[in-house]
Amino acid sequence: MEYIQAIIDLIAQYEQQNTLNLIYLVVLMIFVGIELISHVPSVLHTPLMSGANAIHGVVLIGAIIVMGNASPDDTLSLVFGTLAVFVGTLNVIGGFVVTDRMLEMFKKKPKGEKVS
Amino acid sequence: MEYIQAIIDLIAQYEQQNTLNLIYLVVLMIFVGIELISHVPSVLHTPLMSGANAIHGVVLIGAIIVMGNASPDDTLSLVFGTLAVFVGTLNVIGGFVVTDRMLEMFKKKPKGEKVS
Amino acid sequence: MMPYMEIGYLIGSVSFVLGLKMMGQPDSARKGNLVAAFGMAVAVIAALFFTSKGFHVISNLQYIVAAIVAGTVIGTLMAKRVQMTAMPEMVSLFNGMGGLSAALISIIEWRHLLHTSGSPEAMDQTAALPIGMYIPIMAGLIIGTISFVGSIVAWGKLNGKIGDFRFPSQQIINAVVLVAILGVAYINYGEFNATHSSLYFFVTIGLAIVYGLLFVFPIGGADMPVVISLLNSFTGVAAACGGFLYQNKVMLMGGVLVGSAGTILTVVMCKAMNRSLMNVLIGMAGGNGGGSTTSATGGSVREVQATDVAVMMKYASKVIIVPGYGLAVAQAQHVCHELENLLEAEGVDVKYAIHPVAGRMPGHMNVLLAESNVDYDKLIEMEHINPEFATTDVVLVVGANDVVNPAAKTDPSSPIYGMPILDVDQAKQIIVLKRSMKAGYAGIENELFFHPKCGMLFGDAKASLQKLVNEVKAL
Amino acid sequence: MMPYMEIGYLIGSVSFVLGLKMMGQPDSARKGNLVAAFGMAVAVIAALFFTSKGFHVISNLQYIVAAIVAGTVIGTLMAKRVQMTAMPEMVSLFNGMGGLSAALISIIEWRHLLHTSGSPEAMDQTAALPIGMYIPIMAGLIIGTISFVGSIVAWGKLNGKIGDFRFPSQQIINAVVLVAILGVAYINYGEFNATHSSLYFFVTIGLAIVYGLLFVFPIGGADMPVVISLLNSFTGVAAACGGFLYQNKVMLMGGVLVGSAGTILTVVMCKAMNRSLMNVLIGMAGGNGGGSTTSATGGSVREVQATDVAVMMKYASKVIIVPGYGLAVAQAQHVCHELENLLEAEGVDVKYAIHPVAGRMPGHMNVLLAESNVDYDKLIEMEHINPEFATTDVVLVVGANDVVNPAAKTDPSSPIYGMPILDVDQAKQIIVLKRSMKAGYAGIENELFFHPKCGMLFGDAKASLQKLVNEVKAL
Ligand SMILES: NC(=O)c1ccc[n+]([C@@H]2O[C@H](COP(=O)([O-])OP(=O)(O)OC[C@H]3O[C@@H](n4cnc5c(N)ncnc54)[C@H](OP(=O)(O)O)[C@@H]3O)[C@@H](O)[C@H]2O)c1
Ligand SMILES: NC(=O)c1ccc[n+]([C@@H]2O[C@H](COP(=O)([O-])OP(=O)(O)OC[C@H]3O[C@@H](n4cnc5c(N)ncnc54)[C@H](OP(=O)(O)O)[C@@H]3O)[C@@H](O)[C@H]2O)c1
Repeated sequence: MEYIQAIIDLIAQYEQQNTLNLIYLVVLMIFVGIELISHVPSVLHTPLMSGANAIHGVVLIGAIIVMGNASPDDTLSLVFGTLAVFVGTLNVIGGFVVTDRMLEMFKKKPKGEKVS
Repeated sequence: MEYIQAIIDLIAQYEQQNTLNLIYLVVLMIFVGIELISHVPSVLHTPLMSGANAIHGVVLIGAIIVMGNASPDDTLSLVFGTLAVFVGTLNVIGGFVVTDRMLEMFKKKPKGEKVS
Repeated sequence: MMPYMEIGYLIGSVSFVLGLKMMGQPDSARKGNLVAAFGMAVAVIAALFFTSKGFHVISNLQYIVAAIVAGTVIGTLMAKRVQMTAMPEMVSLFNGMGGLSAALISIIEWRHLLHTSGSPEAMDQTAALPIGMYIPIMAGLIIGTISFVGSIVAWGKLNGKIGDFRFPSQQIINAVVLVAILGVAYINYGEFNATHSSLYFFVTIGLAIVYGLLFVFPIGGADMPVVISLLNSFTGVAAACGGFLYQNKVMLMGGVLVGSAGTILTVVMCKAMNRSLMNVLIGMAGGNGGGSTTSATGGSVREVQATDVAVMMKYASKVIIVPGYGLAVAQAQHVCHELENLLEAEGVDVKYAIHPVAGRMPGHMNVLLAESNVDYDKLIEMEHINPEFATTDVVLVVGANDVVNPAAKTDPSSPIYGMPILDVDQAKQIIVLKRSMKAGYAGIENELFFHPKCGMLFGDAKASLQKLVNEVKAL
Repeated sequence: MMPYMEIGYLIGSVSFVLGLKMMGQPDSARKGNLVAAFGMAVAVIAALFFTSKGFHVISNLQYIVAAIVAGTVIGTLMAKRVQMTAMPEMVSLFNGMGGLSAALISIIEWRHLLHTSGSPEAMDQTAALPIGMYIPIMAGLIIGTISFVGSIVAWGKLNGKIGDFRFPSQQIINAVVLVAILGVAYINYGEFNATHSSLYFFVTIGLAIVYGLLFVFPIGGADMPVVISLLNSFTGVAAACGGFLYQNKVMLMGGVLVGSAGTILTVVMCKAMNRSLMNVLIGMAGGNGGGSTTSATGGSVREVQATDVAVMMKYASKVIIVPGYGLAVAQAQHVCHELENLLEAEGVDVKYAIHPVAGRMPGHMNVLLAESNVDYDKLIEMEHINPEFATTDVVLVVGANDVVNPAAKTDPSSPIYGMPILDVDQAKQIIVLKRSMKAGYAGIENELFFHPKCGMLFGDAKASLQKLVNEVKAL
């Protein structure tokens, strides 16, 4: 009995650790986000917005996980899940392609005349 | 038996998770460090170095942990541990005080003339 | 037992950060986008084919792959077909899709919760609803829905399909709706397992939809880039909620990164337009989307003819073109480039003066002119071109207004006071191409037009430029 | 059961990041240092009085507290007493202490490992040495030792107690020692539990000490700030090893933060001096620590007398003082301020031109002059003062050399070519205070001294300035 209690404690501790770890990650990532954007030239604002838009398409991973957990006879979940995967993919693919098109515009020696 | 195996698996998984978490933290922190320093005016280099010096005094925490684990009759560990705590404290306190003295010098309207 | 999945997620997360960092520098921006896309691909493959224990194909793979293929094809087509000038609305649409995806995930997970914890066997357990799951599910639902609805509205506004819509005390109503959402979500937690549970859940969705509409409706069409950026960061937070729910680090990292970077970007964008975020959200100033009815009073305007302007430019040694929102609206970038080529052929030195917030999105003019293949070296940024106006013979202002308004320097009561402007009044001659004496985005009059050096060539920018091209050719 | 300890560590980690960020901006720098110190205090309290399970006083508290109190008192005294100009060596000393602490921790943990896994009962287990513990222990040991020894050497060099020491093919020898360290550490892992284990361990320590000596010895005294910054980031990595060993996040975060920030800072510092890190480490160029024997050839120098200079300055309307390393060496900051006050009282406009790398550490001149209470507004940075030289009557160069050397602009073969300099030759008169015609840090001749506008006032900077003060008073 004591033994099991110890194991439960251990697992609880790990769980807690895990949550705390996530908090560390969130805090650090917020810092990173802020630092990355604060020094960006204004011409790049729109492509950056678009690039960030594509990145949050990572929600697609969540949709995939949902689909992986759905039992094959739970039709509603499957339909919604497939839709979620579809729109998530739209976000990802559309986001990256649009961003690429925008940035293509900036290709020619983007710093050329700034030096002079 | 199977049950115990499952528990061991779970713990192993947590362990692995934990290590991976640490890697995430390390990678993010490296980013943060780089981003924080890349845009710093050169007059602040020395105080920054000194401030960073004080921060790595956090090794003091390790010295404290070591002391906490040392059994009271393990004299050598106690002596070395106490020394580690002492020099760690020197690093922390000396570091912060020196930094503060350096930065005190910069106190008077540090941006005053830059605007004009 | 290598944790391939975790490694894939780690690569994904790091690529996102690296990619976003590279996107912040002009030289590496495009590569940065590819880096982020690569990270996304790795993460998706990790999710499809691996668990922490090793290789393992996910269930329902056929549906997933079908959806991904469909999304890829349609997404690529949409993104490739969209016109340059319509890109902001495209971004908004894709952003909405992300929000929708987050909301759908929450709905499915909620049903899942209901069916497991809410099943009769579980009934006797005291409200076995884990708060650590409930909060991310509901947060993902609410934020995702708001982002979805808001983005669609923003898309419609930029499209011109939806107009502005203001109502009295909108701030208060918005706040009430927001409180109601949180209240219902809270009650829902308490009432879990009871029969009302689904009802409350749907009420939450409904309120979130209403909030999304109310939030974006009153904001002026021209402020949409800022709003889209804000909704973008919302979707990031919604994705991060999924990360918490599944303890999935790549979702968490990507979501939080976008949440934080997006918020800062929003603030920075507002600053570049000399406004505060509050200002934009409350819908003050400049909400009229280019063309309020303030008309000229006092002073007289000198109208000029295309012929005269053509002569003037042909025999100038240096001409600077100042493009603005009107150039974009009139889709006059190609003919503008044509004029530039003609003049260059005559030995005239032609440059473009790019104001950072000319147009309706940052970088709008760069993107627009690049589309018509104007040489990048000819696009000179404000700080660098300002000293050059003094040696310029003719400045051709094409559909720009606020960015050349001297009130930004001289009139402290003006809403644009303090914004840096292009010093066109230093030049020997100024020619302004616009349709009328109407104001621009900020809705204020422009003294420049009454300046003795300034001549107005009225008419649609494209038509006027075409006339100039014809005249120069004819000379 | 609240995880107080973990929360304490979280607060500590976040404070470190915030603090370092604030330290990077002049306005908030001092507060940032306090924020980081606060975080450290919280983390230490968490370690002393809490575990993940709640309140629990640590064992051996009496020794720990005694050591902390002793460290606090002595550390404060040392830090408070040290002269401004000796601060870099103080930083180096404290940095060494951190390295020593990391090394001691590793030694204790190693004994611990030996006594538990190495005990007879454990002998039959197949080499029960967990690699996850071995690597951080050894890395902490090696890096900590190198940092400790290197810092002490750097401290001695800045102190003047240790001279430069070069030997042929030092690069190769250093590399060999480094490989030997890694090799022995690797063998030690394989031989664990055997009788040789402790021997290999001590050999590793010995080699690390040797490496620390070899690494820093050949580097010129004037390059020490860069080396200290590098060793600083080493100690950060050593602390991070402790974080891995104990899965302790505040150590990990603090250590990694300093490791990465310190590395970047090192690179940035090198760049400010127009050198590469490689360059500094190999000990090329400028290793002579202020005063090589290159003497003037060609051209003639105009020597001036203090009386003449005093007259010139008293009747000038604008004087700019260019302080350099010589001012610091001569400790002439106070008399310099006195001269400035005298001139100001006569109605002369006096300013200081601060070159970013004047002196021997970044910010050296700011710190030095602030010590003598020079008004911050009078310290003008290079970019801002350069345009002012043209309207200046007298430039007084006090112990500066490289930062006013026109070779940086004109001579592509010069080691300082490309470094931005103070354009003192724009002024009407230049007076240089130095002891001889010897070169400065870069070891190169300075054409400026042969310029017709330039007069040399030879002698120790403090003595010369004192003479000037007396003469101005006497006039
Ligand atoms: N770039 C951004 O990120 C961003 C985002 C949001 C808001 N803004 C704001 O937008 C403004 C940008 O300034 P701006 O000078 O580019 O534009 P503006 O001040 O909005 O002026 C545009 C002018 O173009 C004229 N115009 C419209 N359609 C035309 C057509 N078909 N042919 C010829 N002329 C036409 C309009 O006058 P008529 O009606 O008389 O023709 C109008 O006065 C700034 O106030 C900025 O703060 C910028
Ligand atoms: N700031 C940093 O972070 C840093 C760090 C490392 C290296 N450095 C380098 O250090 C140099 C700094 O330039 P700098 O112009 O300040 O100094 P410098 O070029 O080293 O010249 C200093 C001059 O001061 C004179 N001097 C020495 N002692 C003196 C005394 N007691 N009284 C009067 N004069 C005295 C010396 O000439 P006499 O012997 O003839 O008197 C020497 O020529 C740059 O090359 C920089 O790259 C800077």
